[in-house]
Amino acid sequence: MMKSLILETATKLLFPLLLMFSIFLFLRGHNDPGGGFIGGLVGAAAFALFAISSGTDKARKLLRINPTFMIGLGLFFAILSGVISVMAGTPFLTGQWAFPVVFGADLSLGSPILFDIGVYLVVVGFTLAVIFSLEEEG
Amino acid sequence: MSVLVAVLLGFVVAVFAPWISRLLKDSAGWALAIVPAGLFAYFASFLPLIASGETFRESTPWVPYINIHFSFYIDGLSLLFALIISGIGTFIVIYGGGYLKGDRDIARFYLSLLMFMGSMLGVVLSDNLLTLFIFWELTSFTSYLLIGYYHEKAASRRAALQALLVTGTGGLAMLGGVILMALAGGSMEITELVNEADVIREHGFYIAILILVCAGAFTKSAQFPFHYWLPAAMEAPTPVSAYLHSATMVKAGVYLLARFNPILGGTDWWLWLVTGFGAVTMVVSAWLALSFTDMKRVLAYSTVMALGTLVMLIGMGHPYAMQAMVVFLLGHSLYKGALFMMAGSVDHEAGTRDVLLLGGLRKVMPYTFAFGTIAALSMAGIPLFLGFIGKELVYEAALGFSPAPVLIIIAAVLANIALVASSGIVIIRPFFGEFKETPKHVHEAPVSMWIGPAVLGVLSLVFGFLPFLLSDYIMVPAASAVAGVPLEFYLAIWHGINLPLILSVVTLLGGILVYKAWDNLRGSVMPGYKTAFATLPEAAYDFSLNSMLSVAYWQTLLFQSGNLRYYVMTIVGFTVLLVGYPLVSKAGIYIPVDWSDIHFYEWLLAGLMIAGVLAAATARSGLIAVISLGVVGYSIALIYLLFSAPDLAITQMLVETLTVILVALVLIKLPGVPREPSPVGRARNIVIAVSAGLMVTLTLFAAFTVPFDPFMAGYFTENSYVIAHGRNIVNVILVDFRALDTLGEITVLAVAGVGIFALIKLHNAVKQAKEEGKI
Amino acid sequence: MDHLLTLPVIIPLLTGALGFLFYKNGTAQRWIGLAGTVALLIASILLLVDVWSNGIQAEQFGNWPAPFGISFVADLLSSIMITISGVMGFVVAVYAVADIDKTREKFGFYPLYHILLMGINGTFLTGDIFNMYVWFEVMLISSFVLLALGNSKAQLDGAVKYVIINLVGSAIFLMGIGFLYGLTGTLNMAELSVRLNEVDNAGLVTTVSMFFMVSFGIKAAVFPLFFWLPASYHTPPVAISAIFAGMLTKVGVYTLIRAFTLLFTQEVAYTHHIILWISGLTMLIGVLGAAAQSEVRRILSFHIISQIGYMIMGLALYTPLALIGSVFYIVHHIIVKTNLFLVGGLARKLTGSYELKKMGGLYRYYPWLTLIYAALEIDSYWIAGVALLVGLLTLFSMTKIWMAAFWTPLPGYENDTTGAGFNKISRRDMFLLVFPIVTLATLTIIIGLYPEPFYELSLKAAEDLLDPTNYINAVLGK
Amino acid sequence: MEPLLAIVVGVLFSTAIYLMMQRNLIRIVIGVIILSNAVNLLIFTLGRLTRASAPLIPYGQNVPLEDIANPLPQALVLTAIVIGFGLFAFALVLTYRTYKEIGTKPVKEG
Repeated sequence: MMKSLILETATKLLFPLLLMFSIFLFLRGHNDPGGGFIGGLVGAAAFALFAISSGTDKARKLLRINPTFMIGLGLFFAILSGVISVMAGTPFLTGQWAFPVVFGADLSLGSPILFDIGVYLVVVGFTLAVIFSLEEEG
Repeated sequence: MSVLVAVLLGFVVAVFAPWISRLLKDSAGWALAIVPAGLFAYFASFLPLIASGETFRESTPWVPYINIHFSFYIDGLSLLFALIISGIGTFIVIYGGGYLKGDRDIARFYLSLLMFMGSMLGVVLSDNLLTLFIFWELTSFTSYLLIGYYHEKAASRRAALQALLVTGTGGLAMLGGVILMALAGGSMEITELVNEADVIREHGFYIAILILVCAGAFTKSAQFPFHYWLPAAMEAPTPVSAYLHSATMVKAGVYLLARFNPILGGTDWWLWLVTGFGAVTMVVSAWLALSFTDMKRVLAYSTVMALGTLVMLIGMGHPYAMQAMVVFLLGHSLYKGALFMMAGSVDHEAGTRDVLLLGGLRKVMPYTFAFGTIAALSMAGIPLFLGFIGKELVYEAALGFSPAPVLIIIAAVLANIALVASSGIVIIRPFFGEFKETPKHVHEAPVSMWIGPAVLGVLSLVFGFLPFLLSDYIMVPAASAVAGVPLEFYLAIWHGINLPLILSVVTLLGGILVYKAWDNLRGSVMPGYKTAFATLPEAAYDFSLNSMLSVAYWQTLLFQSGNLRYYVMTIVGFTVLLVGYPLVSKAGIYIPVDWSDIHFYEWLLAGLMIAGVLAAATARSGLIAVISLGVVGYSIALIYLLFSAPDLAITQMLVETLTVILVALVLIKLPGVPREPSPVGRARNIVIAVSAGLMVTLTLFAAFTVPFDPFMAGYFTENSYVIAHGRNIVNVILVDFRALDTLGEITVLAVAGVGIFALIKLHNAVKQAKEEGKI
Repeated sequence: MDHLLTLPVIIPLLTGALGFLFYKNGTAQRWIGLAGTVALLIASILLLVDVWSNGIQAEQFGNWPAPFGISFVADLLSSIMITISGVMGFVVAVYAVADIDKTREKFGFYPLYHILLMGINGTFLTGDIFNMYVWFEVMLISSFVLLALGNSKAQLDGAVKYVIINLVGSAIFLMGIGFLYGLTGTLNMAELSVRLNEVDNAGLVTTVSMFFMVSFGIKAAVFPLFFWLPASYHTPPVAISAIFAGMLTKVGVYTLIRAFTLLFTQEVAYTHHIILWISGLTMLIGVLGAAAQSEVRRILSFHIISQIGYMIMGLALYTPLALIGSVFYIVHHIIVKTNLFLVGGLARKLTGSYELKKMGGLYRYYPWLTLIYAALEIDSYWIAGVALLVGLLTLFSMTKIWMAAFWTPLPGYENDTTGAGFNKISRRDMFLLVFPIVTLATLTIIIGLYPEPFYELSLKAAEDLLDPTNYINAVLGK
Repeated sequence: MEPLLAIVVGVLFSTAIYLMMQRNLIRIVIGVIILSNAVNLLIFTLGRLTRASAPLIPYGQNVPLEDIANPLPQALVLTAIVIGFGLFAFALVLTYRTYKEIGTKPVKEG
């Protein structure tokens, strides 16, 4: 952890921006460059920055869940997206899609998106597990 | 009851032996003896059938795919062996019960002994080569356990290992031999191979088969120069020696040669190899017996002498030799079993078996003395004992050996002279003369320990008197089986005054003279003789074992040096060889000529990457290395971007950034990055590294000459939006077309994350636990 | 059931994911882990039965037709390997309950163990060469972590060598994949099998095949690529060594067999001849190495190397009988070798050491352990005995263990008659340690006494390997 | 462009191997990073290069209108980058731990 006022202030500004950017990158991923991995890395960067400027204790508190739990959750989502296809009677990991219109907006919801959420979570969890442990090692 | 059941009975009862032993305590030996006794009776029931010239065969499939069957064959030869094994086995079990009374491991003695007996029966009864081999090896293993019975003594362990390695080597050789034999003869069954004997003897494998099979037989039957393990194995408790080294295990080799005689015998190779080894063993070991004062060693070497005689007889190949072989075999089994038991009784009661420390025991141990004497007289070949008939036949066979009768007859007489002297040593020395004080207070051995010598000794006498009891029922069929053709002969006590009889008289007189001179011999010639023929072969064993170990250590140091960089070097070097050779010789070298489509900035980028890695490789400071690394990484990202891979470019950029951060985070905490210190090492590394790079580049050049078919890309492009509802084809491949890859990929990340966490945190946790004394 | 091919990777992945959700809760991870191995065992047996009765099975992930998506294929060899991995996974997990300490358990032993199994199973099943790389890496990373878990000095040193060498291996593998794709435009192994024969430059295909020979050879620990194995296998807790010893190198052997029967059969005279040399040297160097060792697990590790030589000898000879031998031997070896490690571990627990010098007394006080070891020794020796010298050296080093650990009295307790020198093991732990040993020993004996069904399985598996038409048709649906 | 990249891949590979044959663990880890980059670039190159547009389908279309780059190697490389990164991160931390525990002296194995 680096004690620096400038860094801390900058982080306060950057953190929400990065987080939003990460979600943006994730969401556009299916149609434009981006996706779970890229989004996840940016999201992790946000927390990593926070951890470096304000300490891992605060970062962990902000994150609320353990990185390892996040990893498990991510894997779980990815498996879930496959199990959905099995329950639909198709081979594992077959894309299942629904196109509901919510508030006038066309949404395309598919199991691959769920899969990508899993990717996102694992990437964030992984990066944070590494950064937190290395930071805490001192 | 089938033969299979009979063979397996020993194994089955063996499993229960420990319980029986615990239950019946000291009388367990008598109870367990029922097993071999019953088997003896069972095998005896075959006598009429065999006597009538018939044979018996049964077969139970085991692994029919590769022709392994439990097939058993009873003819004169196998029946003779089966009777010896079960008959003597009966008395050994009883004797063992007395000898090892109260010993804490006695249950294991019964267990191993019964298993050993089962294995021996398997060896002599098997008709299938592979089951024969399996039983053969089982005798090695069970005898290993028996020889190492006093396993807490280092000498016992050494002797057991020696026996195992020597007979194990032979066993493997034999396996090779029988497999070749099966290939040459087209069958696994010995009875069928006998019919193919001509084919096998003419076959290109013949010499190899012969040598391999003989290696198995000679090691097992302790032929010179592999004989050293047998006397060393006298570390075993005496019941074991009495059984293994008189009547059974060591005779397995003899059995094997006898069994294969109709298949492999009759050639010059066979004649000289088998007869030669046998004769040398016979003479050498007969005299070696005289260089020891330990009763068991004397008996052990005289056993080796007997084995040599038997092997020699098998090699000779003519009918007299076969006849002599079977009679000598039975005679030896009877007297040697009895004598070993006698020696054990003396040792057991007196606390020593060194003949120089013993004397005058005949009064305190009358039964042991009486029956031992009968056996010894048989061994010395005194008329009226079976041993006499055996010896006469040996002489007759030697005389009938046309290629070299004089040589063989001299050898046989010389050996038998020493045998007579040995008989004197083991009987006259301990039992006659003045009574000497011994470590233990001597009294007669219990009945369990003299019943065996009694029966075996008396049988030597009975058969000696009435040899016709034997000849029709068992000896003629047995000799016929060895010869492979029906033989006819008749055993008699008196053959008239002929050359063999004269030789016998010479032998006896010679033996007495040698016995008289024994004390002088021991002081003069014997030590040198012993060194040459007993110590040297054993030293050769030690030497070969040690050199094998040296080679092992040397190659381990060479290959498994513990230096990671040598490992990497070897692997990369091997790869370059493996890939480079076919690349140059088969695929061809292609140097591209058209470089025109490359833009100026692309050249620049390539140059930047090359400069970057070279800087990273030569940097002395960690910081420069990391920065150079970053340059390379970002340049690659640019390449990806230039060639229309935006996702890749972004990912590469992000990962590169993280990589640099991580390396920097770790570098802060570590010392610098020193280079390979020695210039020679550096030069060698450069050569390997450059050739590795060259290999990759040239393979790439070659690969570019093959036209590329992007048919998969076409499919993805067409279906990405239509079926998979995504416009970013790369992303669709990742989360849909090839989602399974991505599933694996995030699993890798997950594990890496958890692993890194554990690497750092568990360290602290373990430290803490250690401090608290939990681990 | 249609998803039998998916289960051998999904069950362990799910178990692993659940384990991570309960990270730091050792008890929960253990129960989830054990339940997972049971499920895996059942699924793998079902798969074998299915393939045995219905022939080669293929599953297209994501419902994308081959060769565009990723296919899983189960022929007999794959399903035999899957089943054996299911059995090993189960028994070693039971052993681990008593063997793995609470700290390692808390830090994710069971989930990692499952993901290792997932990687192993994925490799056995996949019909896509890049996907195989992914499974390799899954297997690798989890073996890295399992190897280093605990952070003892020896573990770390072994792990560094293991990791670096395997990373080189992975890179070479990945290069090979790149070349295959560059030559044929496909990654599907069935499709590759067809298209590789159509490449004009057969010599180039052979050249590229060498990348696979090296990378799979590293994994299989053949000469001269085996260094990582003796450097690392003796360092982690024995449950981990045991599953490594049983399964990991065999993944390399499996992939070698797969690659050089399905993909690279263009110049058999050249490629398989190289394999023959490698296998011979591997057999010999392995046992020589073992003869020089004086620590139980090191001896056993070198034996693994030697025995790998036997397995790929069958591939090198490339005849039906030889391949039958290979398949049969692989199954047999996995069962015996895993068990030997387990027995070694128990001996260590009792005597307190793996060093032969410090062990002893087991013969007198643990007769049943003696019996099992003796059976395994004879078994290993017989199988190795086919090659005379190698068999003898195997016998020598196995007997070395016997002499020291079983026959010699426990050092410091030479005159003791009560067995006081041994460590006490609770009844529960003893049961957990002995159950797997006895189970595997029973399996060994069954195979020994009644080898026919195993022989028949190997026979059919070998037939499929020598004629990949069925495999190709099952995948490409022709 | 492929031949030029082939040379770059060769140089990267050489350097990586050179670094991995050294005593210093950090150098070895740097070698690992370069190695993984070299291999990724190799796969990318073998999928053949094009300066055509990225493999994206324009909005309003079902298939791309013009030539696009081969998306498959891109996806493979992406997977390989991520896997490589995970392995590298572990190797790095392992190296670090090893340094702390035992330094650079090789442990005897024979």
